[in-house]
Amino acid sequence: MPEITYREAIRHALAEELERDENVVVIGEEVAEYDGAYKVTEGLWKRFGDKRIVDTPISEAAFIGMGVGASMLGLRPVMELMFWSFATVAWDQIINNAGFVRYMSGGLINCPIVIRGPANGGTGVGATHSHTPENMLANIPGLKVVCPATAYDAKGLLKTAIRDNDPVMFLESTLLYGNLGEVPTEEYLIPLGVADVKREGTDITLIAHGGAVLTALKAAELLAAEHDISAEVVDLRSIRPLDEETILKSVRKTHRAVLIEENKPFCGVGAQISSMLMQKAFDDLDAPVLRISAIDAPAIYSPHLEAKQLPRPTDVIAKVLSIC
Amino acid sequence: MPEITYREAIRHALAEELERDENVVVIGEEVAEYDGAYKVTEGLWKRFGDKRIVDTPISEAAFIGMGVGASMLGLRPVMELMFWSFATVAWDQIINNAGFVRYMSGGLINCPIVIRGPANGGTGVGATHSHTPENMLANIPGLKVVCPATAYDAKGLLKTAIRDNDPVMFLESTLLYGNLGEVPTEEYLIPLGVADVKREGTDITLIAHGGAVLTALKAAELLAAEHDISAEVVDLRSIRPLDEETILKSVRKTHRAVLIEENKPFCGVGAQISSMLMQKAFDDLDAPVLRISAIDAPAIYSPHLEAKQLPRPTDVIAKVLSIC
Amino acid sequence: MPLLMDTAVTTPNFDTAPINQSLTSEDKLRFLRDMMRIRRFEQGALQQYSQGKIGGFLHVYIGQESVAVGTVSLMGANDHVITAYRDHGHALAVGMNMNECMAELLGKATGCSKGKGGSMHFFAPDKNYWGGHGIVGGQTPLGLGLAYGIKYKGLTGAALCFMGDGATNQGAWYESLNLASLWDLPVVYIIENNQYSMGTSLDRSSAFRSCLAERAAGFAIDWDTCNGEDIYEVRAKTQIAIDRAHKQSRPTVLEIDTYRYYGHSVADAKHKVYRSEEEIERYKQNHDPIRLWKARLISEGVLAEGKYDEMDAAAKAEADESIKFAEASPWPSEASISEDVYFEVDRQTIAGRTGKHFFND
Amino acid sequence: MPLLMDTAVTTPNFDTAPINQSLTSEDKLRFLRDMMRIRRFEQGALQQYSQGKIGGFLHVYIGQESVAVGTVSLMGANDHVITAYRDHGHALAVGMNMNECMAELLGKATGCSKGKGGSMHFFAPDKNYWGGHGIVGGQTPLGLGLAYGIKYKGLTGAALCFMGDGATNQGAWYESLNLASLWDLPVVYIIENNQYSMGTSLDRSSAFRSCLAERAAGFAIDWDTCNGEDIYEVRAKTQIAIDRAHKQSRPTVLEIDTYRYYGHSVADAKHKVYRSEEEIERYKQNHDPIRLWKARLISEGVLAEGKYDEMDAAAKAEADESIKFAEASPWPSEASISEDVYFEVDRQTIAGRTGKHFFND
Ligand SMILES: Cc1ncc(C[n+]2csc(CCOP(=O)(O)OP(=O)(O)O)c2C)c(N)n1
Ligand SMILES: Cc1ncc(C[n+]2csc(CCOP(=O)(O)OP(=O)(O)O)c2C)c(N)n1
Ligand SMILES: [Mg+2]
Ligand SMILES: [Mg+2]
Repeated sequence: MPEITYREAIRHALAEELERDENVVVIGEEVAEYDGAYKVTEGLWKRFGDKRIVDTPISEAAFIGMGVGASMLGLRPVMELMFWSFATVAWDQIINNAGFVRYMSGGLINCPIVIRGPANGGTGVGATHSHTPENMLANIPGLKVVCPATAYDAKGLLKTAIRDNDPVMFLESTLLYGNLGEVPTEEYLIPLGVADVKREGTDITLIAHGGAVLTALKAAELLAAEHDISAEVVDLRSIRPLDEETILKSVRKTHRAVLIEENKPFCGVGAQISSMLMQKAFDDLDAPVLRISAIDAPAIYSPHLEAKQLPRPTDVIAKVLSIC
Repeated sequence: MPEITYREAIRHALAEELERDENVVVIGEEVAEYDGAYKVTEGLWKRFGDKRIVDTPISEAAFIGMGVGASMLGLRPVMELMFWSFATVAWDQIINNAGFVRYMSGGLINCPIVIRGPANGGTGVGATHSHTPENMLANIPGLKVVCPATAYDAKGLLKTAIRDNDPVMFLESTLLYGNLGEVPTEEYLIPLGVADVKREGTDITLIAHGGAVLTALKAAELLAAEHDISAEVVDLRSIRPLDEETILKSVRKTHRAVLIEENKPFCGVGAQISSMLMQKAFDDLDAPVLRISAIDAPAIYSPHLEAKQLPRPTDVIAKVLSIC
Repeated sequence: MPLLMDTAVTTPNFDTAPINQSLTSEDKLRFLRDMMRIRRFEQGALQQYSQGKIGGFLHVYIGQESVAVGTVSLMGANDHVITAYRDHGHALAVGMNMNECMAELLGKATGCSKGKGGSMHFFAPDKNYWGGHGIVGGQTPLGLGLAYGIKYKGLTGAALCFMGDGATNQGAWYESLNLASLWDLPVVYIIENNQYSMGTSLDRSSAFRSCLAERAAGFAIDWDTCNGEDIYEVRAKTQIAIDRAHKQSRPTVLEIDTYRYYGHSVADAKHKVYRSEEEIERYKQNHDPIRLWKARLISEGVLAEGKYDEMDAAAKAEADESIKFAEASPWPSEASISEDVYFEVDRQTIAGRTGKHFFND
Repeated sequence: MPLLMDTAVTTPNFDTAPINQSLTSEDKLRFLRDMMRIRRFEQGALQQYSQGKIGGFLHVYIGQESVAVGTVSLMGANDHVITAYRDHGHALAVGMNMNECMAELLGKATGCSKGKGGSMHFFAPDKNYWGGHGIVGGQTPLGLGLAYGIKYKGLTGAALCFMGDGATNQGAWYESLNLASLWDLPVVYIIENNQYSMGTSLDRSSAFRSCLAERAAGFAIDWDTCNGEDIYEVRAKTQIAIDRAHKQSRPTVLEIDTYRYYGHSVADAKHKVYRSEEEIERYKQNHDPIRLWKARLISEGVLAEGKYDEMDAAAKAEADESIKFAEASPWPSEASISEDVYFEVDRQTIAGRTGKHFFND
């Protein structure tokens, strides 16, 4: 299989779906003529033209809401937020309109929109630009939330998200854009709601999503090499719908779990999974499920400290050793 | 002690702090001439006049941001959101400006603002008007979040919130506004970050905040009367800062806990507390900590169903019985 | 600002506008009937509300009927409507029936939104009616999206997006205006200026030069004002906007002066405090759109003696019937709380059956 | 839109404006020095960035110096400034020193924001400078709040709130304009129109009539446009706005045409694709504010031969010094990540010691 970057994988997904369905339209700031602030959409405007790849002014509330309205009429807009952090100015449109219009209309209206863009810290852009809102978005019944960690997943999940008839919030990571991964040339789709065991193990389950999956994998490697601990790594991939079965299956095997996220801790995704394990795997657990989140402060700028605010393999190892 | 309503308690807190500190100013839609959409501010405009009690247009992003800016200069604005649901259009100002300006300025600026208003379902106003954002707000380091359940607490906490030098999100409930409670005539303050054991018990701990506290109390009564189960009810009062000690003390005594919230379940406040108990009280627990949240769908309108979407005493009892 | 409805200036004769000249007597009577139906429906709703059968808010449109009826009368197959929470008038004007509307108010399974939306959330996509939205101004980007969709599909149509005077102070609308103008989108923003946003009069909520609509000029968007009491004028001026949308794919902001007789919602106890009884009475006496249209049709010889009362009785009977229908209708089931959240789950597609979608257990 | 900087129309002689007539030679030389210091500081920053010493974004102000220096030169004790992320120019203009600014860029503990804010988040409340804000348009309600605070306290002052041309498409600004006008708040919104928002030229981002500032007219706010290359004009027109704020407590929107020579941020690789080399060169040659001011001061006999190079050397030395200072400064401690989140916690007040504030364990 050829290796391509996470960025290219997303681009290929977009191109294939643009090709496949004329109702798919890519809309966002700098996505067309500029080729995307992070070059995700590079070349698409040249290939698909003004109608399908659309540059917007800096008006997230209006253009996200516009996408929602257009989706009600049958378009399948794929909206790029230059940063998911900018969802804060479009929050009402995302939550109340994309999230609730189907429900409030008793199912008369649906909203096949995808909103995508990077949602991560660690790039020196400070607190306002480093939001990881997957926990907040997944709190909203009506929204779906996806956080791919690899090129393969990003492509397969995005294609599915675009074909899905519900609003899908697709959270990428600028820190992953350059990562290479094997991606088949044949078309494939990955269903939402299916976690992926990225590494098998027997002693403990590390559960993560997005960029934290790589941290977990790295930690698992070191745990094996240095501590003779066999860690299984479960990549949630999709936060809502959530694959509880895969999580439970793994934890029932290993009897121990550590949750790793780049979310802030209070009511982060890890809290939800921990509470689920409490409820559904109480008797299977040989130790408390522990959590690692970003250090609980707004994202710091200082290049020296920023990476330390996010979960590191050493943090994971320390937690694991405390219960293994 | 005289009995006054929760609404009056808030009003008295406002009046006393307006009297006490000329930098306190009450700003919001219909708070002045109309006396408040829910009559919380009734009479304040007549008493304190145009400068201190200010009606705004329907521009939440601008007026909340304005309050933040004014607070940076030393004012102590108490902003009313007619519904906390409308925070969705001011999300950026709340999260990024109120929440992060102190941090991003390395502590040079502080932001002594209070944002208050009702945040609850159950009043027939549908999905867009029934948000309970305490979990999302408390996710943000930099914000404080308070959810009083009684008149006494509402008054004491609001006075403290106004004097606090950090941004405090104060979430009330329209369903509680009319409830009577004993409130001393002498001045008192209740610190943020101190939970209140609203009922003592020995068999199980019910943990709740806001309106759900009353559900928990009702359930505790029925559990005692009908099932001979002695439930302790812990009212969090303040979500951030959080009084983990009181929670832990209770659970270490009862060895069982059920969490009750009007939040939606995914990453709700209950998830956070459950994950904390998992970590800190694992060996003290005789049964899994269970959660009850609102039924996981956008808030339904139908008067016949709406109350069923929120946690009811019977739901609490069923959960309790499943682990007692 | 002197409202158009209150100026002494003689209204130009909008009855001579081509769009009005082509009206048949039946058309004109239909407008009357539609306005009367809205009024009778809402009177019925008010009564149900006072009996405690309707929850939450009830934002009554009475006094503004000519706006919905006049504008909607111009809609063609590819024209779409969206509005705020004061949405009963538009709903009936686009052809929704009273039964589904009343049942929605009562929260019944037979309601247009299956009892999930309530008063603020009526929808009928089959009639190009996209609701019914509760967050002030929140529908303005959606209206833009409808226009975007129309244009994207290569259709000749317009999106009529209604909003209140108070809603003009929500920022998302200005973002929408810029996009509409920049991209030549066929959207018509219709400000129903009833002079109050809840208890706040226009002059306490909004700074402007001649009117709210003039704010559109800054975005190079055409705008106009309109006396909403006169259906002829409403139709004439709205048609100009629709033509502009259809022929030039350009947006318009049209501010229509109107008045609501009831409080902001039924819960608005102070609506005779923030405005005077006399003011309300003056509007009812001199500017009531039904009264004026009735007089007009009588003077035109279109409305025969006795016909009005007959129509009124029919409208009232229809409203009464809708109450009976709604009352007799079943409640939505408890299970339905969890339906209509996700399309894929409702259809039980593979996607809908994969992974956990709901998190109560 | 023909930019003022590009019109053939002869600029009126703003040097005769009273506010400029009262300038001493020292004042004029200070403006030159301040502009040169901004440029040299940022050139130093660019070099640090290219060496990988600065993280994230670096939005360079070079080309726009006359705007910050001209406007800020008018500030009195109760006038305040707030801006967006392109904030180095304003920071130095209000009197922040290069050391704390460079240290902030390098993320050092000695930075103005202790290394927590970075390039986009410089602050100096003691100099009435309120940042430095990263969310486009997000500072516009804060600027309104500063004006509100000034007025509330009964002071005579103005809040100068800077924003980009692209920021005019954020809704919160329009809400702010309405409030400013409705409540007579002394805020001056200064649009630094450098013709691009990232890679999007003005005509692809914004619909307007004559200019962006004209959008303010719809809110009954006075507005003006200004050729930013000329400090005299910047000062003259800004003074009118400040006077309006001080004397009438009324807002103004002032659009100042200017130009940035570098990309949107240093990461902007395509800034010679979305605009031509020639365009950039033309601005550098014909509209550079430092070059023009230098020429002006020479022709006025204020700037002596050789003095310019001396000033330039001093500015460069100061910038070099600041790099040394920043490099020699310590990193913030790991513990400091959790400081400056809550006032009460930092001060260890009773409130700060009650309950759990942080949730990693
Ligand atoms: C964002 C937001 N803020 C506040 C409200 C509460 N609210 C509902 S209607 C209304 C007044 C709106 O007035 P206007 O736009 O003039 O419409 P009208 O009610 O007169 O039809 C207010 C303040 C809301 N629904 N949404
Ligand atoms: C709400 C929001 N959307 C998008 C961005 C990303 N962004 C940062 S600056 C910028 C361009 C702003 O242009 P302009 O306002 O003209 O200011 P200039 O950079 O020219 O000084 C964009 C799109 C952001 N920071 N905030
Ligand atoms: Mg109105
Ligand atoms: Mg610009």
